Amino acid sequence: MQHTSTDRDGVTVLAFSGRMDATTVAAFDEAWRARLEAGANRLVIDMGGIEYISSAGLRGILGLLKACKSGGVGLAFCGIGEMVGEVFRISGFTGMLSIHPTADAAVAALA
Amino acid sequence: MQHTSTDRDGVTVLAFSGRMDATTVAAFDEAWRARLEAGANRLVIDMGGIEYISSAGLRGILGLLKACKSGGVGLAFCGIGEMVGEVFRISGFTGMLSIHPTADAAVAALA
Amino acid sequence: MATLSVPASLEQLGAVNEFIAGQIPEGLAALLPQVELAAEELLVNVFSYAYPGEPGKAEVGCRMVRLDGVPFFCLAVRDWGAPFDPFSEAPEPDTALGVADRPIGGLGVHLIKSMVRHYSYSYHDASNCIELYFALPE
Amino acid sequence: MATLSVPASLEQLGAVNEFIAGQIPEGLAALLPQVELAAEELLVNVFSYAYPGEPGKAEVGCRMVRLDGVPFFCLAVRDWGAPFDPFSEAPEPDTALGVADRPIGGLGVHLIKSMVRHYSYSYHDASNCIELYFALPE
Ligand SMILES: Nc1ncnc2c1ncn2[C@@H]1O[C@H](COP(=O)(O)OP(=O)(O)O)[C@@H](O)[C@H]1O
Ligand SMILES: Nc1ncnc2c1ncn2[C@@H]1O[C@H](COP(=O)(O)OP(=O)(O)O)[C@@H](O)[C@H]1O
Repeated sequence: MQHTSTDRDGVTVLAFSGRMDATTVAAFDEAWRARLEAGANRLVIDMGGIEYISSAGLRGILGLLKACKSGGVGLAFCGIGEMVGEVFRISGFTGMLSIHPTADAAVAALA
Repeated sequence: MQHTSTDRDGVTVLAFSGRMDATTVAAFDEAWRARLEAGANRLVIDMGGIEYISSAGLRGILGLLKACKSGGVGLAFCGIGEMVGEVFRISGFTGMLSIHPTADAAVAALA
Repeated sequence: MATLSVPASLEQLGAVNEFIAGQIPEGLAALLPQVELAAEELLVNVFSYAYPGEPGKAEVGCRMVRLDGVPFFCLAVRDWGAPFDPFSEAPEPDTALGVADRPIGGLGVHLIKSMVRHYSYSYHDASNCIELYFALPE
Repeated sequence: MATLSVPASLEQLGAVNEFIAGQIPEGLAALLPQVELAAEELLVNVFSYAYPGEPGKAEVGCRMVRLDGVPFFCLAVRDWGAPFDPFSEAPEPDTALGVADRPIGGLGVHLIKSMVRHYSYSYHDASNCIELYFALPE
């Protein structure tokens, strides 16, 4: 799993690509923790490059959700592909997330 | 498979016991063929001692049915146990046979 | 899974029945006639058709399986003949025909389908693998 | 059935995925993400819980099966740990809970059940045997 981090109007956009599974989710966790520790208080997670997610990946996402909730960090998602969307739906994650079609829309939602 | 043959008021009662399967059906076939060749023209098949029948056994019964039909031989059955009855039912044999609760009733039906 | 391997020969049916009787768990003895019937139907076909003009073997296995959360007694039968799926290739018999019109034979697969809750076929490792799932008696 | 045997270790997931990708028949490639997901969920559990404090192994198999006359892609996973049926023993998660009340974990078995048409579990030959039946894409 790779990621890039961009600042857009004070919103941190973290874009991930690759597979989000039991062997890679640690990299996901590290990436968002580093951003929060660096003081980010509005975060967009762009999953456009993620072609696969397992329950290990969901565990990472849930950790992020809990951290943002308790830290008062704004959080939005975009780029949810077919496979990721189905796993989110089956797990009841869709309703817990602020999901947007594009990074622009996600950034705007946090503005 | 064992069998006994008894004459009752001119009706031949063939009583079978044991398993009627691919390894024993030949003995069943031999038994009824011998009776028909000996001139029997009314036949009761008592299955009271048959605890098991497979499609090989059904094949034997169908051969007997066809032979009796073409030879004008009266044929009745009795002593149909649970397992045999279910196999007859599933295979649609119940409707092709004259079935009676006891040997007496079967003999009477052919009188 | 407890398995029994037998040469492809009709006289093995007795050994197969003994094996099955020894495998059926206590309390499920009511299943025995159905399981023996299904085994006989499959094995007689294997012995008759799977190895034309040559010796062969068959394998029988028994185990308990939970399928979709429901417990079943499972009978597995395996042979190394040419690929043949009896459930899709054997024609459905017409059980409404009368004596005169009834063909001799063709009832074996129908009996099996009627007695099991689920059946499966797969061809792998150069063998035909059939599994039959018997619902447990109440 | 084509099978792959791997040591019980997380770094084997890549090899398992490669194996599965090689086994999925042409035309069924759309199943790949679901099959990989199911394999990962089962194997991560085996690697994490089946062999506490000792080395172990797992086996993965793929084959086509007709169950009740319907064709499925079947994934089989086997381990030699203590008897454990994830389908009946893992608690059903509450997928309606919000962020604060959500426990971490417990979704793996739920994901599998949602993606397969049938699942089976049996314990035999000192091993846990799980089979997952994926409906073919239209
Ligand atoms: N294991 C097998 N291998 C090859 N052909 C088989 C096998 N089993 C059955 N068949 C074919 O399917 C037909 C139907 O089988 P079945 O329903 O048992 O009826 P039958 O009483 O004719 O054996 C057989 O006549 C045979 O041609
Ligand atoms: N193969 C296994 N052997 C023993 N215990 C297991 C196995 N798989 C799962 N478990 C138990 O079942 C629980 C639920 O598993 P699962 O639904 O995958 O959630 P988790 O995300 O907690 O692993 C695990 O926490 C573990 O206690």
